[in-house]
Amino acid sequence: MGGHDTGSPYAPHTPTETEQMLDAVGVATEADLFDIPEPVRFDGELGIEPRSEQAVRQELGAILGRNDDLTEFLGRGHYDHYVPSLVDHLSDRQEFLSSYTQYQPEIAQGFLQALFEYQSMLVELTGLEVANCSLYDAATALGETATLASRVRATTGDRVLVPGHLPDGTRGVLENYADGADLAVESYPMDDGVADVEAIRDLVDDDLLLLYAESPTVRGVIEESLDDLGAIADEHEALFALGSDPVALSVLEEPAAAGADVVIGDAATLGMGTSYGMGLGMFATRKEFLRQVPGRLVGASEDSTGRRAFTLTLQTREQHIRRERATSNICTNQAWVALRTAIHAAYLGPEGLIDLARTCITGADRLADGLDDVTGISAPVHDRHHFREFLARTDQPAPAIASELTEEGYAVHAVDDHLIQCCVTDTNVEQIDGLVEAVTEVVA
Amino acid sequence: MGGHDTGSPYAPHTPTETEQMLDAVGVATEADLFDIPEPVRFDGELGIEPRSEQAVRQELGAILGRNDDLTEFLGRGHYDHYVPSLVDHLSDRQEFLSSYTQYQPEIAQGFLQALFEYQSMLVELTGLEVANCSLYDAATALGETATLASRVRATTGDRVLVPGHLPDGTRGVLENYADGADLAVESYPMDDGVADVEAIRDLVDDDLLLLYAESPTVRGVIEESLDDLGAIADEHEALFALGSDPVALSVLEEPAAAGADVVIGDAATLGMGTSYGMGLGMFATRKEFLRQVPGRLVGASEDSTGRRAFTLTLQTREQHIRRERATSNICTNQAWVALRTAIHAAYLGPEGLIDLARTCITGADRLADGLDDVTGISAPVHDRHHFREFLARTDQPAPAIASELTEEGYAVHAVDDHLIQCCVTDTNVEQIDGLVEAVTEVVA
Amino acid sequence: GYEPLLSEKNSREVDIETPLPDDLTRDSLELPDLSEPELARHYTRLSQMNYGVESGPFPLGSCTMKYNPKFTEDLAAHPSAAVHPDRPEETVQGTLALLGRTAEYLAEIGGMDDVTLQPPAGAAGEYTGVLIAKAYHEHNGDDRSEIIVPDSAHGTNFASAALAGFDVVELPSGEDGRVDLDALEEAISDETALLMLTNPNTLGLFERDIEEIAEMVHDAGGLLYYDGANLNALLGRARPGDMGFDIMHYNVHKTFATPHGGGGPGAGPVGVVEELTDFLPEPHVRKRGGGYELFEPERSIGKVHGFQGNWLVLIKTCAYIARLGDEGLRDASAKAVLNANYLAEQIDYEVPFGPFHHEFVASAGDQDAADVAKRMLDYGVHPPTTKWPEIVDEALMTEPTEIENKRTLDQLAAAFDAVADEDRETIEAAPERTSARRIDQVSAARSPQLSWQALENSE
Amino acid sequence: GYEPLLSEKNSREVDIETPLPDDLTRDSLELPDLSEPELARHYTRLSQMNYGVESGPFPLGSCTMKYNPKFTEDLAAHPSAAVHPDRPEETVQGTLALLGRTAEYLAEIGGMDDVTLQPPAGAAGEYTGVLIAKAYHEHNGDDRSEIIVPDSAHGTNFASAALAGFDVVELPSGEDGRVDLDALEEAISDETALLMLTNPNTLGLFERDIEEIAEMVHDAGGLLYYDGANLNALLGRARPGDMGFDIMHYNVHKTFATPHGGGGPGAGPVGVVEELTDFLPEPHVRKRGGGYELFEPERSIGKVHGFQGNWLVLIKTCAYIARLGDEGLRDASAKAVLNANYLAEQIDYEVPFGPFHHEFVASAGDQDAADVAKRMLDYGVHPPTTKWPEIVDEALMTEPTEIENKRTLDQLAAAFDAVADEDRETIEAAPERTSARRIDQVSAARSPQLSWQALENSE
Repeated sequence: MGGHDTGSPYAPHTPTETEQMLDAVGVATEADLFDIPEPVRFDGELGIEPRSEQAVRQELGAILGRNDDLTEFLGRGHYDHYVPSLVDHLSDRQEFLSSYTQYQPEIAQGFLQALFEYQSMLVELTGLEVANCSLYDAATALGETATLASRVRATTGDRVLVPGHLPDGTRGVLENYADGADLAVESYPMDDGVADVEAIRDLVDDDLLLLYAESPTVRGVIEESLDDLGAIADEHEALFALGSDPVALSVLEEPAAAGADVVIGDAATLGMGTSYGMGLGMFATRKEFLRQVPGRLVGASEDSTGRRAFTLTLQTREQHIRRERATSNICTNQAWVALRTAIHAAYLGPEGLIDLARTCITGADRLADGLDDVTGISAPVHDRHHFREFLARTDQPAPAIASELTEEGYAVHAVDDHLIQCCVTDTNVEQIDGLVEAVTEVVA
Repeated sequence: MGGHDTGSPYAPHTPTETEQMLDAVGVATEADLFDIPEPVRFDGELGIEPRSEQAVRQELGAILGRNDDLTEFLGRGHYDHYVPSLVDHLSDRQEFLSSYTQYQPEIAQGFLQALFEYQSMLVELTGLEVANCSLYDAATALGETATLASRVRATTGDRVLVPGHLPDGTRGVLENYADGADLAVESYPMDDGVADVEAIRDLVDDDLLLLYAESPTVRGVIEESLDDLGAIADEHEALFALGSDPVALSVLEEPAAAGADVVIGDAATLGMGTSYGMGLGMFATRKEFLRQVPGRLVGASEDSTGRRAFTLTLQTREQHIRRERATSNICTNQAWVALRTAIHAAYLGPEGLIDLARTCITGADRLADGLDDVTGISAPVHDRHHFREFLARTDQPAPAIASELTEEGYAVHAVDDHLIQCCVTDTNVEQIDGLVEAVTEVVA
Repeated sequence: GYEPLLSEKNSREVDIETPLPDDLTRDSLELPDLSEPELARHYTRLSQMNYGVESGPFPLGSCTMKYNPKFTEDLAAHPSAAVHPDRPEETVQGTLALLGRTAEYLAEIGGMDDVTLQPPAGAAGEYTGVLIAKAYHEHNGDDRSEIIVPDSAHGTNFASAALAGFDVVELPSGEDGRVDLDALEEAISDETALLMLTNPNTLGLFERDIEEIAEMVHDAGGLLYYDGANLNALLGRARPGDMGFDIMHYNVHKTFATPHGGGGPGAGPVGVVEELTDFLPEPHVRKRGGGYELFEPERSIGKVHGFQGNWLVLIKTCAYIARLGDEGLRDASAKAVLNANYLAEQIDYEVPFGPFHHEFVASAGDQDAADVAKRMLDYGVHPPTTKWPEIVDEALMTEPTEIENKRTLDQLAAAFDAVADEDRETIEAAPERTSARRIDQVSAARSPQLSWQALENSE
Repeated sequence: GYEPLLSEKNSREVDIETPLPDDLTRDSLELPDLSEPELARHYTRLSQMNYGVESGPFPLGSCTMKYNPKFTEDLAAHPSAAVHPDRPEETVQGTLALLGRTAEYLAEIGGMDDVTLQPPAGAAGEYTGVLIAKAYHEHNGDDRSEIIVPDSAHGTNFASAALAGFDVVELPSGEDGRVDLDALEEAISDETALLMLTNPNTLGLFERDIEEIAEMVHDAGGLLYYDGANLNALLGRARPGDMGFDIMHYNVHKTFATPHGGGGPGAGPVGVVEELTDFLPEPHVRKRGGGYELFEPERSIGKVHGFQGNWLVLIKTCAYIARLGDEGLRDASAKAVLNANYLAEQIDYEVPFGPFHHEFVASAGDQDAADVAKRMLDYGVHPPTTKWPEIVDEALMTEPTEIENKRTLDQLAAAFDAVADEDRETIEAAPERTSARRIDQVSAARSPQLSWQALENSE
């Protein structure tokens, strides 16, 4: 409230100060400061009423309150894990939250070290040598992977092969990136929820630029043919990229061991919780592609006293220096989410991460078993190993079931006329019985 | 999760470390560390299941959720004002929240300065020269005032006179303090919501030790005879103490000008919001009583380089040095609440505080007018100036009205068979019309 | 390390205009007037000049400076927790249930039959306990005037007894640092209302004769009070109720990790044995039907807080206990005691007495303990409590709590030992690396300046 | 200023045991293994080695480092905001309503007809805008290959154009630091898909010829893109839509005070004129009946984010705009421009060009601008952006924003002037008072060590 009583509450000028400053500048009024030709000046009203802090909180809080209170069994690329309170409290410290990109590393050692630690954790989880310190989300990371492939591949080639089940959102983002780089995106067939390796062999040729697989797939199936897929890409001097996430990677086969050249995915599965799709583009790759990596990299160096210190590095890859020849246009990224992811991962530690992953395996199995016992439902559709989520076949129309379940307070995906998909994590594992009961009622 | 997997999540020892440390100490097991005779050892179970952080949040959150969601028009000593988000975020910084009493001032300058600033704001608001940096609440502050009076009064005397309307809680606390100091607590009569000055004149004699008045009174009436009351106390060489709060003091007559020797009240009306009666005992007095003040005092001094620095001072008054001859037994106080109060006051600034006080005056008037228009209600009962709250007379039984109002989502006090009391602040002023409507329905 | 006062940054005097008549209002109000960004920077800067538990080791003896779990703050900030104390019981069943559960937890941990949550701090708990003892004796027609307190006890024990109108009988410690039974025998009389004991005591020593002590006091018609300051040493290992204590308080801001907030708020719940439950403060919570209700115990001592104490602190208490459970509580005491013993083993300063539990009192020998503390600040750690209890020369009373581990204890030991090796000039000149250098406390007390107004007037 | 890495404190390798067959799992996982108190101290310590807006002045040019109101964080943490993007529309009416309102606010502020909130950052907004231009021209059967970008533009403009497959035509600045109309005339052709402009430009200068520029581009069949990085200069004073811009992005983490979070997340909503609304990304929000629905615009460019962008950031945007309203927004731009002008007036360094708005670019003259910045750190302030735009020698690009006042600007000016008076050795040796001294960036890039694994291997 201090300073002046009208105008921006975050501008501290008293009327007297404003006068003094206008005098010092040599103009009579604030309006005189603006060198805007009369015809393009705006003299109208925007029509936005100012409100007190209390009023904004009440009003927007009430709007948000219109969201129904549902227990979500939703996944398909956006996953909810319990975020420890520590993550909120530490990441909300203004020194982190209100800081800028670390262009002055001498006063940004804290954030730089946290990002370096984030990168290091991804190195451990992926088995690859290099991780950047964030892209926007899994979909844009896939787009960046395609353009990386087109930059690093020895021979020509423009075919980007992706799973037939890739969600529309991811596919859509990839199409746009591919379009700018003159690449062609094609789907490869899936068989029982995983890549159809033989079909892929038939599909590929020396124009293959990038082969992309996911494990777990968007249908929650753990991909069993990663080694084969890596080998296929290798045979054609194409890149092999894997989509996953840090929780799954805590227990699943190390991507580097399966020949992955790039690992992407949503790292915000740790650190963020459900946030309407807001994510954190994970990106790790081999050292040989280092100078083609998109996004920011933090490296260790020394200060003038010889002490270890951190800095953004290899900035010549970036748009503010390389401009149209940059490896990406990314500037503002998701650094603060990466900080949260790192804190969450560190909070869990190796045992905690593995425990969490186990919950995602056993929870999904338990729910699938429960649903399978319901007359009119068979689950899981794929007789494979699942992580977090799975499909269930419904005798009755799936959209109607999903819709009726919202009335009972539960949200599941209706992915097809007779397919629903459910996702189990630590945040809803206690509600499995409730969901099974609700489904039983709904299909009865 | 790090360290060990069982036991306290906040003890970081790995099993290996524990072994090493036991070795270093020279014992075989943790149990060997305890020098407890067998008969008083506890080998049973407390029966408290450990839970994950997520589970505790869910479980206790659900318990708290059993509180009804009511719009409160409640006051009578515990007041709700909107606490700006800034207060939460700054006071939650661990350097404040997780620090101890400032026994090592060299690494506690931040909290000491904040408390010094708190004291200074109270000096401005009360007009008295000295404020301490917190007691528990308004009631214990009144108790401490009585014992202060018995220490500083020149002549003997054991009579403590308090308003007839003093709430039971405050009175009860005072009685206990008075009992230990062999003082007698007596009520003086009220007339139309304020002190009956003539009756008090008749009541007092040279045994008067302390005369206590409130403005606003617990019934929300602004006391108009403070000067007279101060004079009466003065005539009998007794102390005159005033109960109020920082919001009211922003606009009401300066207590020192009315002859107040001590000003007490709940300073948490700023900084805390509704918190089931958790408060902050405000305490300000004249400089001459400085060495008899209860509780902690922060003073300005210098460090060895001559720079201004702050420190707890006059600690010889306190229990850890003076023991049974201390001015009070208080040790842990409400320092962090005082920090919040100071931030809130600074956030509002003088204009904001006055604005807030105005809302408390006009809001109460507006609600009283609204209720007075309802058939079967007359308000306010006292034809006087009100601050925040007032009494309304009801034709129908007040408890029934209050009870029915909770069904409509509103809480008001039922203070007598046919009296309700309502309190208006910035947090419920927008709901006045809703309450009037609800009352209209209930009494219809 | 210097930040101007709010008042030095910008103040503004505003004339008062209200609907009230002028004679009821002040003329003007002058207070700091700063914008939100300016305030954010001011308090951020102040916080940077303050040391908390998350800044590093905080082994302040008798203060149990544990890590304060963040999630308990979130629970205390739960919107449903913001209720008024005058609400009808049926509308605050959540609050009452949580209070009821907290009281049950504490009763179980202390081996007590019932617990009041009203006292807003440890000293208030002591005072409550003393009032209960007084009421009990009075109810029995037994007017007792004395309370016995060991010389090594916390100052609050003496002050609380005096506040309730009792005479304090000081009990000298025995040569082993514990209660001297002969001295106790001498101190006990038919005026003895209460013996107040801390166990383990402030030297970290368990009062091994506690059963005999209890018998002596009870035989004389007195009651036994347990000062809960050191309860962290015994969690799940021993219970005051089982030792013969009749009344006890809990320092939740110590034992149960509610934050100390730079001096408070804490809470000082008081537990009593069955015989004393009728004397508990009012209102008291109890189960009724499927819910909870408030009632006034039959012979209640009345009130020790205007409402019901520090509610938000109690939420954190309950959450902490529920998080740890039996296993966690037992582990907390084990690690707290292990840490104290390990640290004592590592440092060069002499540690008399023993075997100790959650804390030990080292002697700075021919160094001044206060100087040692100041110098430890330069090594980036919080020093121990100094010069108390007086039974140890130049006492360094050290309580690392369970939150440190070998690494941080070794760092702490290194800080102790570095100072132990330093000469007098160095430690007298300390601290050198803090935001403020050594502060002159003598002149602060000699000419007190307690407000910015006082500073301005003195200029 | 030094804190060990998490991995140096304690690591643990754990064998993987799951219900999965071994060939699907890794053998073990080795990661840091620390307790909650240890982590709290680790990140607290790291935060202490980081400078934020609440640490002091942060006049980083082109970055609009405003104070981030705390209450917007509380709203983003509202439990009802935690919803999954695949929820049925009717169950997330709150989210859709808030998105709808935010889009309306932004459209009004920019003078645009509709706004997409999907782009997760400013550069993503640029890219979205470029895709819209591309789709528009393609829809018109007009295959255009070039995008014109002034040499003083943000690097992202060039990169975003290239990412979408366009050739970049660089436009040299005129002598007055603005667009040179002759050069523009020369650059424009029937290959011109888009002209991307920042206005005020990176020198803080308003492109006075904007109407003529717009006419030239439109006459050639091109579209005009507004880079919103500097919109804070114009809030409520001028609107890109009124100047002839067809597409624009908003940097909400600049103009609308959502925190920059050490590099993000931000959000880069894109506004378009009526003619282009059919090309917006899908899904798009619109009102229907009493509520809101999602739909796919007829000629949508598709997706630029896997879901719907940085939702939590958008909540803060909406809250900030609602808090300020017309009056506050207009005041923000007034004070931002006043501050830049006042500060430029106070400092000794030469400030070429003008009149500028929210930022100015001073020249360090014969000092090295990067050294000047390092030395300013020693005076406790964040330095300006340096060495860019290149049109000014040794540029010090300075944007104080509206959150500073005369006091803090005077402090900032004092820091500038102190450095201006210092000799080369001093500034080359800077910083001296920071937690890390000058860091060797050359060797960091020459032998990159990007993980603790790399550090361990190199030892």
